[in-house]
This record gives sequence, C-alpha cells and structure tokens, in this order.
Amino acid sequence: MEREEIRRDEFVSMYRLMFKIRTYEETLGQIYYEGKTPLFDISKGPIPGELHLSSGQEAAAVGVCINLRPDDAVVGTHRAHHFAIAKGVDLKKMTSEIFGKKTGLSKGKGGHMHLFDTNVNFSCSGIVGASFPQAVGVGIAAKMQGKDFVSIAVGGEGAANQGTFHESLNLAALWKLPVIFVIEDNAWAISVPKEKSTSISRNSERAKAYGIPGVYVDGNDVIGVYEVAREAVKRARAGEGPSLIEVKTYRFRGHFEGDPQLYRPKEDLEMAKQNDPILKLEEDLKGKNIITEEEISRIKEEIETEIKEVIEFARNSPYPEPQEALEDVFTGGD
Amino acid sequence: MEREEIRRDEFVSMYRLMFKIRTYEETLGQIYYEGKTPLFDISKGPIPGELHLSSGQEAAAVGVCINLRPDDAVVGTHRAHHFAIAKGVDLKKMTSEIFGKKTGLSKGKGGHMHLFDTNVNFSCSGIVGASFPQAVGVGIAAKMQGKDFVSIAVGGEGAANQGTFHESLNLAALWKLPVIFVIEDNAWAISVPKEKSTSISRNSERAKAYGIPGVYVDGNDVIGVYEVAREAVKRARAGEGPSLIEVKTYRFRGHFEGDPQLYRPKEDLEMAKQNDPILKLEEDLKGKNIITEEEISRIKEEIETEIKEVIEFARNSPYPEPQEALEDVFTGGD
Amino acid sequence: MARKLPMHKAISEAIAQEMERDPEVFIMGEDIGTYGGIFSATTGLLQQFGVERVRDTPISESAFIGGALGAASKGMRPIVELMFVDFFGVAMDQIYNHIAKAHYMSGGNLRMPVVILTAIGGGYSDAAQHSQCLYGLFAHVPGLKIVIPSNAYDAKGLMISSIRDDNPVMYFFHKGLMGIGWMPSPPEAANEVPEEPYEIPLGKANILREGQDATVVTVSRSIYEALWAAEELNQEGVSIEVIDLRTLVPLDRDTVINSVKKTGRLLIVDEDYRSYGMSGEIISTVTESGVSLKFPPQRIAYPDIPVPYSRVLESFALPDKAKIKDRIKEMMR
Amino acid sequence: MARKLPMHKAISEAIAQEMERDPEVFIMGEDIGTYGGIFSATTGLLQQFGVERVRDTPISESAFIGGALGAASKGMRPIVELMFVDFFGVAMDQIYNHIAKAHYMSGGNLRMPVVILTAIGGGYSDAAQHSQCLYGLFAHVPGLKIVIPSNAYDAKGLMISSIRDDNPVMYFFHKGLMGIGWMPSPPEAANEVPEEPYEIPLGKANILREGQDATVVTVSRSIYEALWAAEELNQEGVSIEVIDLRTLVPLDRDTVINSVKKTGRLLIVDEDYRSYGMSGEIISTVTESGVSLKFPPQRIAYPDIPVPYSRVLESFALPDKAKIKDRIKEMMR
Ligand SMILES: Cc1ncc(C[n+]2csc(CCOP(=O)(O)OP(=O)(O)O)c2C)c(N)n1
Ligand SMILES: Cc1ncc(C[n+]2csc(CCOP(=O)(O)OP(=O)(O)O)c2C)c(N)n1
Ligand SMILES: [Mg+2]
Ligand SMILES: [Mg+2]
Repeated sequence: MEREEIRRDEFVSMYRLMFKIRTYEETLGQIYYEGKTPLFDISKGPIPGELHLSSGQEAAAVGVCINLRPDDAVVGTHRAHHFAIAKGVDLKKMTSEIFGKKTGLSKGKGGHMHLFDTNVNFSCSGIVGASFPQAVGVGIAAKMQGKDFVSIAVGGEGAANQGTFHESLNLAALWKLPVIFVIEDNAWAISVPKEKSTSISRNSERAKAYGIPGVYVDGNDVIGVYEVAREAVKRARAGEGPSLIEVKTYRFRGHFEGDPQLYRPKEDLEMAKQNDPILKLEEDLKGKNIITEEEISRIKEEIETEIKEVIEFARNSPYPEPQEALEDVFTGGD
Repeated sequence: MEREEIRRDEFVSMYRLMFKIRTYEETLGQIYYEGKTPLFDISKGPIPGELHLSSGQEAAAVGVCINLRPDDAVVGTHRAHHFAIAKGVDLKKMTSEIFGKKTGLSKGKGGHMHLFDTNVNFSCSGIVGASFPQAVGVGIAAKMQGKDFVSIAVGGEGAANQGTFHESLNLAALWKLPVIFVIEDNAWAISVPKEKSTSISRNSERAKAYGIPGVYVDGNDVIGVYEVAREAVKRARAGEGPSLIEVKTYRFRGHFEGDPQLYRPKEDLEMAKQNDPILKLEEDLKGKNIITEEEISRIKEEIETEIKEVIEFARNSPYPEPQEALEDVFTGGD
Repeated sequence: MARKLPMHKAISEAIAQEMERDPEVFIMGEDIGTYGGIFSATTGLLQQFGVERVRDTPISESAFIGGALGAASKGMRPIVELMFVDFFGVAMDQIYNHIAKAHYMSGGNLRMPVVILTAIGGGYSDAAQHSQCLYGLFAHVPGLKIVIPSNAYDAKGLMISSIRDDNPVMYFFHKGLMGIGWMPSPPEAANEVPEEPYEIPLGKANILREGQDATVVTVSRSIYEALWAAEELNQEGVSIEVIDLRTLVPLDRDTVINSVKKTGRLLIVDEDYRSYGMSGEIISTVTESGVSLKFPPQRIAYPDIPVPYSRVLESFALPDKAKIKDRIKEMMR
Repeated sequence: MARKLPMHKAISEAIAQEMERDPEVFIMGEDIGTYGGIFSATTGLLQQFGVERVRDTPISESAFIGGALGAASKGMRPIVELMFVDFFGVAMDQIYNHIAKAHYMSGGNLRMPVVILTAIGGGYSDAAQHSQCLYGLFAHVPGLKIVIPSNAYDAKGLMISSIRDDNPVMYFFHKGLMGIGWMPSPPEAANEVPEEPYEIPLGKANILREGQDATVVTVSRSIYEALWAAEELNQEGVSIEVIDLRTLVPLDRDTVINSVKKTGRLLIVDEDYRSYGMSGEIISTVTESGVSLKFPPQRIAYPDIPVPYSRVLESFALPDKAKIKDRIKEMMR
C-alpha cells in the first residue's frame, strides 16, 4: 500500500513533467517566430539561431529522469529541453539562456544547445554523438569516488552511428561503469530516416556487442520507459555496470524550427500524434482513477502559469554587456 | 579432380607465401639492429624508425589474400608486411621503401607504415582504425562502377575498439558493399591484452550489431582462414554485402622492434610458437602427401635467394636527393 | 548577359555540371539528398542524378570522409559535405592524416581528387559549435588546398576548379553568403554567373577594389564589410585596396605584397580566430618580404574566444565595417 | 644540490607528486600503465598508484578523452595521454569543441582541469603520421593552454602547474628531448631538477641566453639548435638572444617584443609547419607592436610538407643549427 502511494506521486509527477515540457516547447515554438515574420530570418527575434524542440518525446526524458537524483548526471544532445526539464534544471535560468540574457545559466554565452546546470549535473551540446564519452567519464568519477551516482548518456538514433557510441559502450562495459545509454529513436536524423542510416532495426540489439543488457521500449508509454530505466539505474547504482535502452518515439515538430519538412509524409506525423504520450498517460491515469479531471485541470493551470512566469522572467532580463564576450575563456584569467 | 589439382597449387602457394613472409620479417628483424648496437638508437641504421613485424601472423594474410585478384584492394595497418606480400606488392620496391631509398614504392617518402602499391591496390597506414573507412570507400567505388572487385579492411583486435570500426561496419552493411573486415586478434595491442580492451571475447560477435555474417577462425590454420575468407569474398563479389572475420593469431616478436616486452609472460609466447602456423601447414601438407620434403627444401631455398636479392637491391639503391622532400605535396605542382 | 544567382545555386550548378561531364564525380553527406543540403549547396542533385551518385549518409563522418579516400583510390572523384566545419573533429584523422597526405606518402602514386565542402561562419546566434571559420587551422597542415569563395561567380568557378583538381580541396562556404533566404546575406554576393562551366584558377587572389592608401586583405563574408568600409572611407578621401584571397593554399603572396608596396599600409580582416592563423600568416608574408610600411601591420580578427550565443556578445566579437573604418582611420593618422 | 634528471623522469615525478598530493588526480591512456608510457612519461605510476588511478585504455581516444571531461565535471582532475599528437584527429572533437569550450559555454560554471599529455617531434624516421609538432594548430583554437617544455627542470615545474591549473592544458613533450636512451636527446635537456614539487607559471617565456644582435624565438627541441648556433656565432662575434616561449597560450608577447626592441632582429625557429602557425604569430606580434627592425623578420620552420620517411629527406626539412647560423649571418649583413 505504501508502494502504491509512492507510485501515485510518481504518476502525477510524470504527468506534470510531461505536460510542462510540452507546454514549454510549444510556447518557445511560438515565440521563436516573433520578429521572424513575414520573412523568416534565423538571426532575428528574441530567440535567434537554431531551435530543436522535443514535443512528442517527453516520455523518454521523463520516464528516465524520474529515477534520478540531483547528483546523477544527464548528458544531453542538441535536442535537450525535455531532459533538462525532467532533470530539474532551473527553468528560469535555462529560458533566459535561450533568450541570450545575462540571467541565463551561462550568462548568455551558451544558448539553447549548450545548457549547463551544475546543481543538477545537467549538460548538453550541439555535436552529435559527443554525449556518450562524457557520460562515461561521469561513470569513471562515480567509481573512483566510491559513490553511487549514475550517469545518463542521451543520443538520437542518428547519433548511434557515430564512432563514439561504440567506443563509449565498450569502455563503459569493460570498466563496468554506472552509465545508462538512452537512445531516442524518433525515426529521423534531420531528413534521414532510420532505415537509411542504421543497418539493423534496433540499436538496443547492439548491446550484445558489449555484453550488456539492451532493451527496446515504447516511448509513448512513459510507465514502460520508467520501469526499464528503473531497472537500469538500479543495476548501475549497485555497481553492475551499464545498460542500453532504446526508446521508440517520434518528434512532432521539424528537426529545427523553420524546417520545411519536405522529407516526411504528413500522414506519418498524423499517425504519431494519435499516440501522443501525454494523452495516453492522461487516459491511463483517469482510467485507473489515479487522477481526476479537476486535478488535471489544476496541474495544467499551474504549469501554464509557471511557464508564463518563466518566459516573463527571461523577456525582462537584461542582455549581457557586449564586452563580457571576452570573459570566461579561462578561469582565473588568462 | 581438377578441383584437387587447383587446391594443390593453392596449398603450395600458401606455403610459399607464408614462408616468404616469415623469412622476410625475420631478415628485416635482423637488419634493423645494424647500426643500432651496442646502444640501441631508433634513428640509426639502414632501417630507422618504428618497425612492426608480423611473424606468427602469416596465415591471416595468406589465407585471406589467396582469394584475391590484383584489382581487389587491401587496406592494411601499421603491421602490414604480411598482407602486402600476400597481396603481391612489388617486394623490391617495398624493401627499398623501408630502407628509405629512391627506388622505393614512394621514393622514400612513405616508409614501413605507409606502403602504397597501386598496381595491386595495396595501401596501409600508421593510424589505428583508419583502414576501415578507406576499405569501405573502395566498396563504394566497386558498386558505383558496377565492378566485382572486393575490398579488405584489416585491423588488429585493438583497432576494433576505434569508432571507425563501428561506423564502417554500419555503412558497409547499410549499403551492402563488397567489404571484408578482417580483425587480426593477436591478443595484444602493444602492452594491452584483449581482455583489458574489449568488453566481449570475440569481435566477430559484433557482426550481429550490423546484421552481417561474423566468423571467428583459428589463425594458425591457414586452410581454415582460406575457407572462411573464400566464402566472404564470394558473398562480396556476388553483391551480397560485407562480412566480418576475426582471426585468432599471435605475434611472435615485440610490438615494434626494440620493445622490451615486459608486459607479456614468456610462457605465452612459447606456447604460441608451438602452434606456429607455418610448421602446422608444413606437417599438414607432408601428412597429406601434397608436398615432399624436397619440394619444401627447394621452396625454402628459392625464397631465401629471392629475399637476399631483394635486400641486396634495397641496400644498393641510392637515397633520394634531399630537396626531393619538397616534391609531391600536390600533383601538378604547387 | 549572365543571370544573377545566389551563391548556393552557383555551387549546386557547378556540381551538377561536373557530375554531368564526369561519371566518376559523386557526392556524399548528411541531408544532401532529399533535403538538398542544409544550406542548399546540393539542392536538385538527387532529383537529377539519383541515389547512387547523391548519397545521404548516416551521421558517420569518419566513415564517409574516409570512404572518399577509398573511392578516390579506385578512380572516383568524390565530393563530401561536412555539414558545419565545426564538426571536423570527428573526422579530422581521415582528412588530414590520410586524404591530405596520401599523395605525398605514396610518392605521387595515389591521387586524391576529393572535395570537402563545408559551411563556415557565424552572425546568427548559432554559438560555439556551429559558427566557426577554422580555415586557418586547415591551411596549417600540408596537403589540402583551401578554397573560400565570397560570391556566386567565384563560387561556381572555384567549385569547378576544385572538382577538376587532382588534389584534395577543402571548400569553405560562408552560410551568410549563400543567399538562402532564411539567413541574411549581402545582396552583392549574388552576382552574375555564366550558364556554362568555367574555371577560376586556385591560387589567384582578386583585387576587388583598387586604392592607394591602405590594403585590406580578407576572405569570405568579411569582404563585404571591407568593401562597405572602403566605400564610406572613399567619401572621406581615403582610398582603400581590397583583396579577396579566394584561396589560402595556394596563397597568392605576390598580389598581397605588391599591393602593400603601393599602399604602405596593411590591415587583415579575418572571421577566423586571431592567434596562430590567417592574419598572422599574411602579416608575416608582407613583413618578411621587406616591404616598407607607413604604419605597423594591423588585424581585425575574431578574438580568441569561443563564439558566444547571445546576439550582443557575438556582434561585439565579429569583424565589421565600423571596426574596419575605425582602424583604417587610426592607420592614416 | 639537485639531481640531474632526464625529462621523462621529471614528468613522471611531477605527476606522481601531484597524485600523492591530490586524490582527484588520475591518469588514463594507451600503454601508460604496465608499459609505463611509450615514451616513459608515466613509468612507475601504476606500481605506485594502482589500476584505479592509472588506467590503461582501449584504443578509443574519443571515449577516454571525452571521458576526461565527464570525470572533471564531477570534480576529478584527469590527465590523459594522447600517445602521439599526430593521432589528434580521432579525438579532436572532444578536445576542442568540448574540453576547450566547456568553461566558456557554461558561463564559467564548469571547470575543466584536464591535462592532455602528448608526444611531438621527428628526427628519427617515423614519417608523416608520427613526427609532427602541431602545437600551432592547438594554439589557434581558443580554450586550451599550450605548454611545451624544453628541459627537465621546466618539464617538472610546468607539469605541476598544468595539473594544478583549473583550465585544460595541452602538454607537448618532444620525443627527442625525453632522454629515453633509445631516442637521441641533447644532453643539456637533462638538467638539474629539485626533488620537491614546484610550479613554473604558465605564460612566462624564458630568456635562455642574452644577446645584442638578434633574437631567436623558439620552443621545444629547436631550442638546442638555436643555443648551439648562438654559441658558434658568438665565436664569430655575433651575439644572439635565445628565447624559449615555454607556453604558446598564454603567450608572453612582452618578453619577445622587448628583446627585439633591444636586438632589432628577429628569427623564429619552429619544428611545426611553417604556414598559418606559430612562426607567423610571433612575427605578427613583433611587427604589430611597431618595433623597428634592422632586417625583415625571418623564420626557419618545417616546410609545408608531410614529414618524409627517408633520413636524407627528413634532415633536409628539419630546422637545425646550420640553417640558423646561415640565416643569422644573412641577417647581419
Ligand atoms: C558530429 C555531427 N554531425 C552532424 C551534425 C548535424 N546534426 C545535428 S542534429 C543531426 C541529426 C541528429 O539525429 P538524431 O541523433 O537522431 O537526433 P534527433 O535530431 O532526431 O533528436 C545532425 C545530422 C552535428 N551536430 N554533429
Ligand atoms: C589512433 C591511434 N591510436 C594509437 C596508436 C598507437 N598504436 C600503434 S599500434 C597500437 C596497437 C594496435 O593494436 P592492434 O590493433 O591489436 O594491432 P597489432 O599491433 O596487435 O597488430 C597502438 C596503440 C595509433 N597508431 N593510432
Ligand atoms: Mg533522431
Ligand atoms: Mg593486436
């Protein structure tokens, strides 16, 4: 019974987080076009540069991160907002960073692809496949420090064809490091579909090449992801080594905002949207009487208010001074 | 019967080649120390720089290359003499190259780790793991030109942990290219034993991660290697795609000449030498009456004479003119 | 009269014409097929030439760039796109240890007609891993020709020369010159381009504007900042010579030296990092030659900082017209 | 009095002392454990500190160098060995896009106390992929401190400073200075080294020899060629100042400029490739400063060719005493 109690909380947390991510992403997805209409110009508007949103992929991040502690690390990719939010990154600072503001996580130096929150051990970067070795390094630290924090390496199904994927899996397996490799199979690497990039249908099968567990899981079922990840995290914390999880998901938006998406059939997207992981969880929870309509409404309202405040904060924050560009190359000056 | 006749020729060729490689390597292994005694100085003597010899690994090269035509390509590694000889590289020019002479394959510019013979499509390099993508490229050319030449990517078991191994296997499998990946598992990557570098015991198992055939074969049994390679070459020529072959072998000498070899137990080497692939083949052939003692003696004599001539040629060849160093950066001047 | 084309169309047209001419030419890269290249350098090629000759690859840069070497060794003439130059670090070994050195290491036996096409440059808030130029880094290692077009006409001619060259060529196009609509680009970069194929020899700098008082040496997008500055300075009675190097390897040292002989003043403008790069090499070329200068040589380059994200920070760091004008005025004092 | 140590022992001693002092310091690399490092930079460490802190790795440079970043993000202070700098291309992305930029991209939140130890240099016929220096390439990209010791004393002090530095440091040791017996090394490189730990600040050049007629600026093994030339020139009445930069980032521009102010003549000697590298940067530093020169600045650098194998070819290309003497004499005319 105690166990059920906990699970209810977790269910609600997961729902809340997924809805928060979706709301956040769709909000940014609107703001992005401010100042970029009628003529789309990537350099303009409050959020310039590339913007990779994660709508549709919330369950992958939430199902994994709900199992984590602040001292566990997540190393994300170019498409990292969902993992950042699920990991508990300070959302005001993150948003300010995306707006290029001085109050941002990196005082405006990093931007959307370079989010670093050392308080919750979150980082990400714009180089495909770069996350894997870095997460392995966190695993090395855990082992050497005799601590039981774990490390999550996130990569897309496209990233799994980078050499770093292989090197990192081998090293983590060889040294039995507490690293969980999470591959988000959202079917596309920009315009290249998985069948045209990957010689077998599931990356999770590749776990065998390193003698570690590999699981393929439905990414529209957050509970499924949660359970698989819990198992892997438990193993890792217990010193039993790495795991590989591939999450079957789908991205609802373009690769980046502004992507004409001529490469993908509209029907695919429509079909994917019928399996929206948030709607699915909502129905599930309602069906099982874990959550009521009113609670859902209340959660949605709270989240919408929170996101509004967050955006407000970012909008109202000052830009850095131009000459700050020259600071922070090295610590301690020169 | 015709088939037997052919096989006899092949047996003899294989024996001859293996003996030639061994004789060549052991001869270079002696000459290398000329001018380097009593004080070993890597920069001195007729063969300066690093020298990686392949004694003990002859069967891997011969068993594979006996299946090849001149238009088939072999991309070797830093330890490439055995493959070069088995592939039919001009031995006089190769030796002159190793001696740094103008008559060398590359007029003295390449050296022992950089042997290029375009007549037989052989190349190699000093960067571990670099061979894999290059061999894949040959496969792309075969496919695009509608030709049935094949491509051999050679790598050590150490090289199999480079990212290029993964990327290349995936690409070759995805595009169904005529590439055969040959991993020489000689148990060591310099001082690091396979168990300390590779998370599973056989790289051949990793073939499954790409949906291609993978075979592990005893590299002291040249016939076994030959058969496995024949199958893979046949598949490749027929357009059925790549294969991965791992050959269990052992290196008899140090990683490079001058290697103090403190890392490996002497007994391991002794044991390996009892399974010398050349002695094994010799006994086999004699046992099956494929070859007589006299033939063997004659072959040995012929080979010894040939190697002597080759060395003579290299020794007597002139060095390049110093200022030739400035030529050949680009073709067509500049 | 020739049509005006945006640079991206000039590039794809050049590639298409060479692919028509020579069946050994083909192209590989990420999103170069169906998508037509993220910066549209390969738009239309898939439709015209099909999937065998226009190959979308997995995100495996070492494999397909190393693959170009293997294919070239069998007589092909591969073009590969490295989507952003910033990603070079995942494939640099194949580029510089193998493709660049194969001809030399083989004593001239192996030819490497490989073109590596790559996007450079910032100015649109793409931050530290998607905004660099880095041509100075590639120019430092021997064996690569370094081509950097600044306008559509040059882009086509230089691309055709690059493809026909039997040596490896790194071809750097600035995103902010491509004229792709969603990224700002100086209108002057979209100039007149003949329909028929033509070559522009690698190693010839282009004097874009003649002048008497100072020589500004630059490449790529900074060309326009220099030309705009020169125009305004002209109104103020200062006459600037603007040189577009067009290629860093081979480097047309004579054109630069002769210009400085005439003007006695030298300013390098460089969107690549300041130290240990292009700006230093040009200054050295000139000062080594013993040309006498009326003012110490100057450079306006990207400071030695990673590219910051925030617009205010990035603008501060980028070379621009105002900085050029100010510096030239200092030099005229 | 301090003992004389070969450079390799000075390096391993420095690492050992820092590992004793600080449990967060550890080291990873190929053959650094049982073998003790191919160039003996890590000999004895495994025996002293065990397999947890002295980790032999698979040949997976991206994984373990990227691993250093992850470990550093959790408070460790990793040292990694890239066996030869020539191999950088398989791991450059982790080095320059991540380790070098993490501090900046995180707005100063993430510290990267990572030392990348690597072997440079030729002179023993190891050919195009095992003989390069390349420090100029790393100095071009922001975020890496570049340390290049030329003798045992400096090697120890600079290594200790590098390990204690909270920033990423690339530490380049020349194989031909290590004093490893099987590789020739100038005896002067094995100088007196105190037993106790000490730091040499990064960013301070060392005037190894004072002189009046010309300044020779160099690093690493070429130091000795310069000193030998200076000694012989001295007999001929020419007085040479020899500066060992010791670090390229930070670069001690003042020491160089002040020296040239005094001598009026500048020669750079550089075993790295000539173009777009260190030699150009030093010349620019001096000429930009407006120092007046009695002779145009000169450089003797590795020509822009891959390193050839044959001894006669390699010797021709390498900077040496004779070339320095000849050039200085020209400059004195
Ligand atoms: C090394 C490298 N190569 C290419 C790119 C360009 N790029 C950015 S995202 C992307 C697709 C990534 O696909 P996937 O890993 O499946 O992640 P997704 O975008 O689907 O989340 C590519 C090719 C890059 N950033 N880094
Ligand atoms: C990328 C790279 N890393 C490291 C080295 C140094 N190195 C040369 S050979 C070697 C060991 C190779 O082991 P393996 O692949 O098993 O081949 P073997 O020497 O046993 O034939 C190493 C580490 C290199 N040449 N290239
Ligand atoms: Mg994807
Ligand atoms: Mg081996």
